Formats: sequence, C-alpha cells, structure tokens
Amino acid sequence: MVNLGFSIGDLRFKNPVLTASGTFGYGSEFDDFLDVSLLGGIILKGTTLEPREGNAYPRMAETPSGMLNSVGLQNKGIEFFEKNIYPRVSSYNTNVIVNINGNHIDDYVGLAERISRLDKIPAIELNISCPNVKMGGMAFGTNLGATRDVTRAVRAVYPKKLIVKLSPNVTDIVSFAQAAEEEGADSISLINTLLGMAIDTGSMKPALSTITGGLSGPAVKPVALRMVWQVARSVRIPVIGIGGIMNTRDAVEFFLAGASAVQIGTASFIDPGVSLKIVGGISDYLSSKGFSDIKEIIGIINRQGTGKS
Amino acid sequence: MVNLGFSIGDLRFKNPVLTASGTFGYGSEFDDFLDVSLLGGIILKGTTLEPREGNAYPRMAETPSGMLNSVGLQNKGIEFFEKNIYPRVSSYNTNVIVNINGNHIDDYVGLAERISRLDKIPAIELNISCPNVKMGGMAFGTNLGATRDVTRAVRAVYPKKLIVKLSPNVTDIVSFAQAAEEEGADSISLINTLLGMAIDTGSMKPALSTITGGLSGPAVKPVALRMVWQVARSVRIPVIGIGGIMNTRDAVEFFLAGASAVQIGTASFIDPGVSLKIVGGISDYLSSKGFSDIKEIIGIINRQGTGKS
Amino acid sequence: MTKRIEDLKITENTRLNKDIFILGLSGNSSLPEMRPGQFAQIKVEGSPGTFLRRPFSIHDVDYERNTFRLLIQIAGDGTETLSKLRKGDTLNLIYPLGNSFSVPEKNKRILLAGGGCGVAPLLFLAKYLKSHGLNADILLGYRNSERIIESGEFSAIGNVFIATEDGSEGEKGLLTDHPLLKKESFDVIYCCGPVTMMKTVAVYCRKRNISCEVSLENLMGCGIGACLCCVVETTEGNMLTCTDGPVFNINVLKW
Amino acid sequence: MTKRIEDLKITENTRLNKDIFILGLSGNSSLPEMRPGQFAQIKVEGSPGTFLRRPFSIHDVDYERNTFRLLIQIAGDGTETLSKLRKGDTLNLIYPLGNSFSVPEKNKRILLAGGGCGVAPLLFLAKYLKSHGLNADILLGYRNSERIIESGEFSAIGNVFIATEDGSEGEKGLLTDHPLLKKESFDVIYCCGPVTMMKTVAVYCRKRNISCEVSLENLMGCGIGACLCCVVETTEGNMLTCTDGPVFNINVLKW
Ligand SMILES: Cc1cc2nc3c(=O)[nH]c(=O)nc-3n(C[C@H](O)[C@H](O)[C@H](O)COP(=O)(O)OP(=O)(O)OC[C@H]3O[C@@H](n4cnc5c(N)ncnc54)[C@H](O)[C@@H]3O)c2cc1C
Ligand SMILES: Cc1cc2nc3c(=O)[nH]c(=O)nc-3n(C[C@H](O)[C@H](O)[C@H](O)COP(=O)(O)OP(=O)(O)OC[C@H]3O[C@@H](n4cnc5c(N)ncnc54)[C@H](O)[C@@H]3O)c2cc1C
Ligand SMILES: Cc1cc2nc3c(=O)[nH]c(=O)nc-3n(C[C@H](O)[C@H](O)[C@H](O)COP(=O)(O)O)c2cc1C
Ligand SMILES: Cc1cc2nc3c(=O)[nH]c(=O)nc-3n(C[C@H](O)[C@H](O)[C@H](O)COP(=O)(O)O)c2cc1C
Ligand code: FES
Ligand code: FES
Repeated sequence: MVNLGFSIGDLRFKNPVLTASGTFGYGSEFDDFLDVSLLGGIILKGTTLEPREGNAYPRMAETPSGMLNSVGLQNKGIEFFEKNIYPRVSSYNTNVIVNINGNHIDDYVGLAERISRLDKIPAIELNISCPNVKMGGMAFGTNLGATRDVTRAVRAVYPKKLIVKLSPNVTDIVSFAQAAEEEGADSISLINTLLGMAIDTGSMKPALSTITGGLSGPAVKPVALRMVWQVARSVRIPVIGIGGIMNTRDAVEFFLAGASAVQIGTASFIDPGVSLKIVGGISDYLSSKGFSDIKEIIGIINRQGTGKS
Repeated sequence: MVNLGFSIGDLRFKNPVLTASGTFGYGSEFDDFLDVSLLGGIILKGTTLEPREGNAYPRMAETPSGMLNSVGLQNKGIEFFEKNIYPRVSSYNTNVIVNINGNHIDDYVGLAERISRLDKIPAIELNISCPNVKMGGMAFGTNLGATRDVTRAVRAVYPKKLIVKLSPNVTDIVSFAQAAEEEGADSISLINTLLGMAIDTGSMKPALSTITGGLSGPAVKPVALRMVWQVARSVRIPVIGIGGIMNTRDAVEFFLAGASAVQIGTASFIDPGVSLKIVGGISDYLSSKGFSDIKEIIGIINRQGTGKS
Repeated sequence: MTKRIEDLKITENTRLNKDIFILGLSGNSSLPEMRPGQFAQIKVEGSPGTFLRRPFSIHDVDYERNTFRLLIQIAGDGTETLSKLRKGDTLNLIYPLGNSFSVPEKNKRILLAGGGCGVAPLLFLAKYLKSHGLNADILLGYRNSERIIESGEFSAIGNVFIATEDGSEGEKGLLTDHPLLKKESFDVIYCCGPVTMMKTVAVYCRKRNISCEVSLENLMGCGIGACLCCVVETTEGNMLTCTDGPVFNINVLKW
Repeated sequence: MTKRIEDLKITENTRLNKDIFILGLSGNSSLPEMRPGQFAQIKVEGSPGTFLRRPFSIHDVDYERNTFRLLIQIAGDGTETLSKLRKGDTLNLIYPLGNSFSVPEKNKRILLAGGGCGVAPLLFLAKYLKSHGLNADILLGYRNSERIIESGEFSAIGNVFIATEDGSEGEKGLLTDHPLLKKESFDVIYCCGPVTMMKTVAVYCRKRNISCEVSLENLMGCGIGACLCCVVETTEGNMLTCTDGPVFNINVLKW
C-alpha cells in the first residue's frame, strides 16, 4: 500500500490530486464520470461577492496544445452560493475549497469572512491572478505590494487554511510566493493561466471578445513546472502545482519538482474522469519505483544529478 | 503584384520574413533547402566576444508543441566570426544580421564596435534575453535599468541599425520595449524563449543538464502574439514578431497584431525550407484578401471589432 | 439522462459529397437513450492541431442494431482527420449531451428547416416525431445541388422541399425565400443551420407567432457545463449552449 | 552530398518482432547516393506528442529498385505512430544526413558489432564493405532470442556470431563477453548499440590498439547542424553528432 496523503497544516487530504478552479464547475457536472469524493479535493469555480455575467462570447479559442479562455469569472455571487451551491457540495466526502476573487481588497475580505462561516469549507484559494477581469484580478497578482496587502487582509479575517494562487505573468515568481508566505498563507498554488492571444486570420479579428485571454493546457506545462520548482525550493509551506497536467506522467513531474499536490485543469474538459485516473496512476508509479509514500519523491530532483539516465 | 517590403529606418528588407537567431546557423546549413538570398534577412546565431563551449549535453527536450533548449550560446567568438564566417555570409544577397550577447555591458559594446566595422552587416540584434547563460544574459532583459543601460551603451558606439530583442519572462513587456525605444533602438524584436523545464519521470532527473531552459515553438505563440500586440501599440519603431511561427497563417497573425516583420525559429528544424514558403504564403494571403501591400494589414485588429466573423 | 464516456467502433464511413460524410458507430453495451437535438463530444486522435473535443449532433439512431450515425462536414483539421477513419477503428465519445427539441401536441403543423450540414439533427428529429405520431414537412437549403445531403431518408418520412442558392435543384434562392414559407402556415418550426439563416427564420416566426426552436453551435470547451465558454446571451442572462441548449426557443434568444 | 527534403512512399512495413519493424521507402526521382552510417530525419504525422523529426539510420539501400529501408524500434509515441504506416502511405524525410563509416584498407580484419536495434546501420555497412571487396565478421547482441533481428541477410554477407543475455540463442552473456572477442584479433571494429556496450567495446579496442568507430544517437533538434543540441564532448571540443557524426572514431571521444 502506497501512502498518497498530504496535509496543509492540520488539514488532511486523502490524496494529492485536486481539480483546478473554473475547470470542474461545482463538481456535480462530473458526477456521471467519477466519484468526486475519491479525489483529494476540489476547488470550486471562481466566486465573487456580487453576481457576474462574465465576458462576451467568444470566450474560448484553441491553440497548439492548449486553449485560451476569457470567461471572466461568471458566477452568481456569494449569496447564491451559500443558499444553493453550498448545501449540495457539502455532501462530497472530500475537501471542498472555494476560489475567491475580487476587484478590491474589501471584496476578498468580505468573501473570506462569509466563507469562514461555512462549516464544510476547510480552505479558500485566493485568486489574485485572473487575467480576465479588467480591474483588480491580475493586477494584485503581478504587484508585490498588492499581493502582500490582500494576503494580509484576508489572513486577518480567515482562520482556516489559506491557499494563495499565483499568476505566472511576472518576472520573479519566487518573490511573490515568499511575500504570500510571509503574510501568512498556508499554501501556494501555481500557475494560473499565462496571458495570451489568438487571431482569426480569416476574419482578421481577435479570436476572443476580450482580445487577450488566459492560456492553459499542455503548452504551459514547461513554464508551470519551472515556476513550481523555483517556488518549492524557496518556501516552507506546501506548494500545489497546476498547469497542463494531462496524465500521471505530467503529475509526477510536478511532484519530482517539489509540489506536494497538483490540480488538474483543462484536462478534465477532454477526459472528465482523468483526475481520478491520475490518483491511481500515481500510486502505480510509486509502486513500480519501489516507494511507499509520495513524500519520498517530492522535490527529489534537487537531490539527484541531471541529464539522461 | 503585392508589395512585401519593409524597412527599419533606411534599411530596406525585400520581404518581412527573417530567420531567428540560433535556429538558422550561419545560413549555409540551409543552402540545400532554400535560396537564403530570397529571404528578407537572416539573423545569425548568438555571437560572443570570447569562444564559448555552451552548456553540457543534454541541451534539448521535446515538450507539447514545443521544445526546450539550453545551448548556452556555443560559438567560436567574434574573432573566428570575422575571419571565417563573415567572408562566407557576406555573399548572401540579403540583410545578414548578427545577434550579440554578453555578460557585461562592455562585452556588448566591444562586439558592437567590431561588428560596426563589417561592411556587409547592416544591423545587429542585441540579445538581452537569453535564459541559458548564468551571469548576464537574461538578467539584462528582465531588469529595466539594465535594459536601458546596455541599449544606451551600444547605441553610443553602433551607428547602423540596432534591434533590441526582448525577453518574455517579465511582468510588463511594454515598459521594456519603451525603454529600448527611448534609448535609441531602431527596432524591437520579441519574443525570445520562455523559461521552462521538463523532467524525465523514468530517471527522475531534469531533462536538461541546466535544469531549466528556453521554451520555443507553437506552444509559446499565444504569449508571443499577445506581447507583440501590446508592444506594437506602444512604440513607434518597427516591431519584429517571433515565437512559434510554423506556417503562413501563424505569420499573418503577427502582422495583424502589429508586427512589421517576423522571424522563423524552431519551425526551420522541422522544415528547413519553411521560411521561404511563408514568403510566398503571405503574398498569396494578401492577394486573396484583396490587399496590395503588407502595410495595409499591419495592426489591423486594432481597427476592427472582435469576435467571430 | 446519464452521460457516458465510451469507446465506440466505426461501422461505416460514407462520403456523401466533397465535404460531408457519415460516421456509423456501434457500442459493446447497449446504447443509452438519446433525444433529437442532443450531441456527442468526440476525441479526435492523431490530429496535432486538435486539442479539445469536437461536438456533433446525433444524426440518426438505430436502437435495434445498437448503432447511431453522425453527419459531419469537413471544416478544419479535426473533421478532416475524422473523415479518414475506417470501419473497425475506435472513437472515443462523451454522450448524449445537451437538451433536445420539444415534442409538440398532436395536429400541429410542423416544419423542419435545415441549412447545409444543419440537417444533421433533423433526421433523428423527423423519425422521432414520426414515432410519436407526428408528421412534419422538411425544408432543406443548400448552396448548390452538389451539396445536397438528403439521400432519400427524409422523403421516406415527410414531404421534402429543397432550395439551392444557384437554383441547380429545387427552388432557387435561400431556404428562407422558399415559397413553402409563404404558402403554408406552420405552428412549429424546428431549425438548424447557419446563424444568419436561423435568425431570418426566427424573424419570420416571431412575426407570425410560430413557435420556433433553433439548435446553436457555439464553440465548446467541455460540453458538460464546466467551462462556461459556450455562453449565449438570453433574456434570462447568460445560458450555456451545452447544457441549457443546444436547442433554444427563440423567445429566450436576443435575436 | 546534397541533402534533400522529400516525400517518399512506403513500400513495405514488416514487423520483425514485438518492438521492431522495417519500413521500405521509394522515391519518385532516383535516390541520392548514400553512405553507411548516414541517417534520415523523419517527420511523424498524426502523433500529437511528436513535435520534432526523428532520426533513423539507413539500414539498407537498393539503388536498382530505387528503394531503401529503415529498421525501427518502437521507443515511444513517434516510433509507435510510424509502426502503423501502411504500404502506399507517404513519409517526409530529410536525408541523407551525417558522415559515414570509413572504408578500411584491404586485408584488414573487420568486425561489425551491433547491439539491439544498433544493428540498423550495420547491414548497409556490411554490404558496402563487401562491394569494396572487404569481408567482415558480424557480432550481434540481443536481450534474448525473441529479440533477434538478423533475418538471414547478414549471414549472406559474412560470418554471424550471436550473443543473448539469457543464452536463449548463441553465446550467453553480453555481446562484449562473446568468446570471438577473445579468440580473434581484429584490426577494425565498427560498433553501434547502447552506450554502455559501445563504451565497453571502446575500452577493449583501446587496450589492443584496434581502430574503432561508433555511431552515436544523441538527441537531435534539427539533424543539419543548425541547433547545436546534439553535441558530444570530444578531445577537439564540442562536436555535433548530426554533422560531425553520427560516426566517431573513439580516439576523439572522451570515453
Ligand atoms: C452542439 C453542436 C453540434 C454540432 N453538430 C454538428 C454536426 O452534426 N455536423 C457537423 O458537421 N458539425 C457540427 N457542429 C460543428 C462542428 O463541431 C465543427 O464544425 C467542428 O468542431 C470543427 O472542427 P475542426 O477541427 O474540423 O475545425 P477547426 O479547424 O477547429 O475550425 C473550423 C471552424 O469550426 C469552428 N469550430 C472549431 N471548434 C469548434 C467547436 N468546439 N464547436 C463549434 N465550432 C467549432 C471554428 O471556429 C472554425 O470556424 C456542431 C457544433 C455544436 C456546438
Ligand atoms: C543518428 C541516429 C540514428 C538512429 N537510428 C535509429 C535506427 O536506425 N533505428 C531506431 O530504431 N532508432 C534509431 N535512433 C533512435 C531513434 O531516433 C529514437 O528511438 C526515436 O527518435 C524515438 O522517438 P519516439 O517518439 O518513438 O520516442 P520518444 O517518446 O520521443 O522517446 C523515447 C526515447 O527515445 C529518445 N529519443 C527521443 N527523441 C530522440 C531523438 N530525436 N534522437 C534520439 N533519441 C531520441 C528519448 O530520449 C527517450 O528515451 C537513432 C538516433 C540517432 C540520433
Ligand atoms: C475555462 C477556464 C476557467 C478558469 N477559471 C478560473 C477561476 O475562476 N479561478 C482560478 O483561480 N483559475 C481559473 N482558471 C485557471 C485554472 O484553474 C488553472 O490554473 C489553469 O487552467 C492552468 O491549469 P491547466 O493547464 O491544467 O488548465 C480557469 C481556467 C480555464 C481553462
Ligand atoms: C536551439 C535554439 C537556439 C537559440 N539561440 C538563440 C540565440 O543564440 N540568440 C537569440 O537571441 N535567440 C536564440 N534562440 C531563440 C530564437 O531566436 C527565438 O527567439 C525563439 O526560439 C522563439 O521563436 P520560435 O518559437 O519560432 O523558435 C534560440 C532558440 C532555439 C530553439
Ligand atoms: S462547453 Fe463548457 S460549459 Fe458549455
Ligand atoms: S541536431 Fe541540430 S545541430 Fe545536430
């Protein structure tokens, strides 16, 4: 038996495979394809104080080994969430985490306070990195001072586990991770999407209504893996790796680089059952390599040489 | 007849398709596959003052729709270049441009001075963005002050055309482009590679001897296109788009976003004749759309709406 | 209705014309119940340019032989790759997805209007209505006679009227110009085709108070309501083409 | 020698064992002159995980029938996809690339030593030497008898000796343990196979002052000397496997 468990402080996860915000709805969209309760956790779609209609269609474009999106945090707001979604998701027997978003620090603080009252939500993921919202959003995640301020403010009101999700659209990812850690984050997750763009050469117009959007999928994996490696070496809190994970091999790369857990994003669109397959796959990989606990491989490349075989 | 010409100041290019540094050797590697003189120009591989052996093998890894490299500027130095390469490349009837690299400002200045004496080299490309060199290199390209300093210093000694090649590994690409413009650059080229990483899950080791390396190919195209669009709107000098261009359609996306010219990189590894095919392809595209001059489509998305058809 | 992800076997790949082909599929287990208007999300293997799944309407279902068919137009790399599948090959589908066309009361005068490969969901719909004792007229519009898809199957079910833009078969002109629409008065129109065509039909129906349902083809990221990419603006706010649709009553659309 | 980029037709795809197959190729125009040790860079279509070309040695050339063959081991997605090619399919190659094995003077005692699919370039080499009036002994090493690739073609040219790790055919043990190496004294050894095998052979040759050439298989970005990714450290600094090699005399290698 291989031990796959991991923890953020005293919050236990039965395995290190979570689903990424905005790619797994509220879980129920996937009920036909897997038993959500068998996952390490699910991060619900981005939630804001007020309802948001999101950006105009088209909001998506396919790119080589990836996709661009500019959904723009469409959601019905925290009140609707408390009344209609929370009762449903709290029946899952796994860690259900809310991804929170705002334009101002007060928005984040307000959301964190309300969610802290929801018993069955053991953690929030502070999204300071959404590239698809005009004001705020990414601005927090690409400004070191703003990252500090919002983390500190939320930390002050939110006693449960606080995960800060970083934007990859920065020069020095490590400084952002360290800032979040210093301000009291319990964990860092990364990466959110890379800011990208596509143009339809037929119509000679941008493919997205917002012109630019967030790039996700296998295309971003090398960048995500590099950032996770850099951050995991530089902070003491657990790092959750995200970006282009399509299968077990991809997930294992993140563990080897230093991630304590991973989130599966875009891959769930192509195979809605893939996250659970990866749980099994990690277990098989560890067995085949003779390990009995996933902790043994986390960050192992820092203790090995480089190069082929 | 469609006009494909473009200029940097008074330097004319017969068409807007160049080859990217480090992906086209010194041109002669491609003589069997195309007539190099028919291209708009070629950017020779990265040159340094002293000979460099580059990084240890393995220096390459394949990634989804892309590749990582950590060649590390292997080259025989400027003296060898002057004596052995220059005589050969000056026979090409197109603009032959040298890509220069250094660890210190003095290195760049020294190189620029020597190359300014070579009659048949009408321009240099200042590479302040190589992620594969320990000291210097990328450090210049990710630091605004250093970008200013090196551009100013080279401008002072180099009277011909100065192209500054930017690193995409920054938060705010526009500020770097504007800094280079203010310090006298005649043109901006972007992007160099994104810093990335890959791990071999079999051996549990990084795929590259240097652990991290530069990501190129279609995977980076959405990010490159976004940056080119941002920069082209913010500077008055011509912008040369680079990143994941594999075919005519990709190249056209860059023109529509505002690039005056493009460079073909990794694509030449897969089809060594592709850059010349793209020259013809652009011409066909323009004809099919009823344009007679490529200038008519440059940055056209800024004058159109968004969305599908 | 439970959604499945399943590998199915190709039983047929028939080329109807230059751009359009029919894929027959059969499963090992018995087929789930499907409704006309629903679609499948297909994983295209071996096409480097095709990252996401591709949505296609259920064209025809034969529960007895445990097979169903898709009618596919080559539109790009993904469909090009699908067009090369051979009998015996395997295809991975998520299906059945989305809502379906409504079934009207008896004695309503029904028209099915399809443009180009928009006829795809209408064959299944026509057969389904028939099995509920309902007859429908069928109006199909194409660019020219070479593009006609109707292969006798529609005529076996109802009266078929054809419009071609160049007049090479049936009435000359757009589907929406067909005299049938002037002559007859329908109670319900079900429509699928290019957006401009559907919009014209919608205007026609609004004027005459005809109940009208259209099938939309927004770009899809997931097909199961998770990505929020396929939104359509409605009188009730943004709705999802993949789960609230693809079939919408024009009353909710802002057309 | 001029390099070409060309679409060739598959004339044959023969499976030799679980992992290894032979692709036959023929061109429209007549084949360029090729030398043993040279390789081709192949574009793998329809494999999303395969972005760059893949290098394979020229296994055998038949100028009269205007065909040549590659011997390929399934190692990952790219080779897996190639293994599914059918007669009549098209394959895009850049070839011939790289240097070649040297041709020794007459009366030298020559050994060709190949491990696993490292035998690929040796058939062409054996035939080429033969055509220059030179005979060679051939020593082939495999994991077990099921993996043996030799299909009689080598034996038609020279004495073939076989070693298998499990002794299921020929001598038991590694190729480098084969008694032939103890018994005979060769003047020249040409070697291709796993790096550890080639290194052992190199040590053997150094000790005995035997001239030895090995064929390296470094990762390649371009195959034409443009990317500088395929470097090998030599006594003369970094050299390129694709243009300075793939064949190197062990004297320049730092083994
Ligand atoms: C609910 C629904 C049902 C459909 N039913 C059918 C059908 O029965 N028969 C049929 O031939 N076509 C149908 N389509 C359209 C079909 O999905 C697209 O033609 C197909 O996805 C194009 O893929 P491609 O890779 O060949 O083209 P691409 O090269 O990807 O693109 C070609 C064109 O197709 C559009 N397109 C690409 N991806 C999608 C997508 N995921 N959804 C919609 N459009 C897309 C692009 O914008 C572009 O204009 C349906 C679409 C939807 C949403
Ligand atoms: C000059 C040369 C000649 C060769 N001749 C032959 C031959 O005749 N027959 C044969 O079966 N194989 C030959 N090889 C090896 C062959 O190129 C690889 O097995 C093949 O590229 C693997 O591709 P893949 O997509 O199936 O595997 P991947 O999934 O890409 O990788 C599987 C393994 O192959 C290695 N590999 C991947 N790409 C390359 C590459 N470009 N070059 C070398 N190794 C790579 C990987 O590191 C990995 O260990 C030769 C290699 C070189 C450099
Ligand atoms: C359609 C879509 C919507 C997303 N919405 C959110 C969101 O609301 N909040 C958030 O923090 N990240 C959001 N993301 C980012 C993902 O959670 C994830 O960080 C990113 O997609 C990279 O992972 P991947 O490559 O595995 O998809 C979204 C991504 C996609 C593709
Ligand atoms: C193998 C390799 C070597 C490179 N060497 C250089 C270099 O010496 N100088 C430089 O400015 N850019 C170098 N680059 C970056 C390319 O010029 C180009 O900016 C980058 O690859 C993105 O373009 P692409 O996606 O079309 O390849 C190199 C890229 C590759 C793949
Ligand atoms: S396609 Fe993802 S929500 Fe509709
Ligand atoms: S493979 Fe590119 S230089 Fe050898």
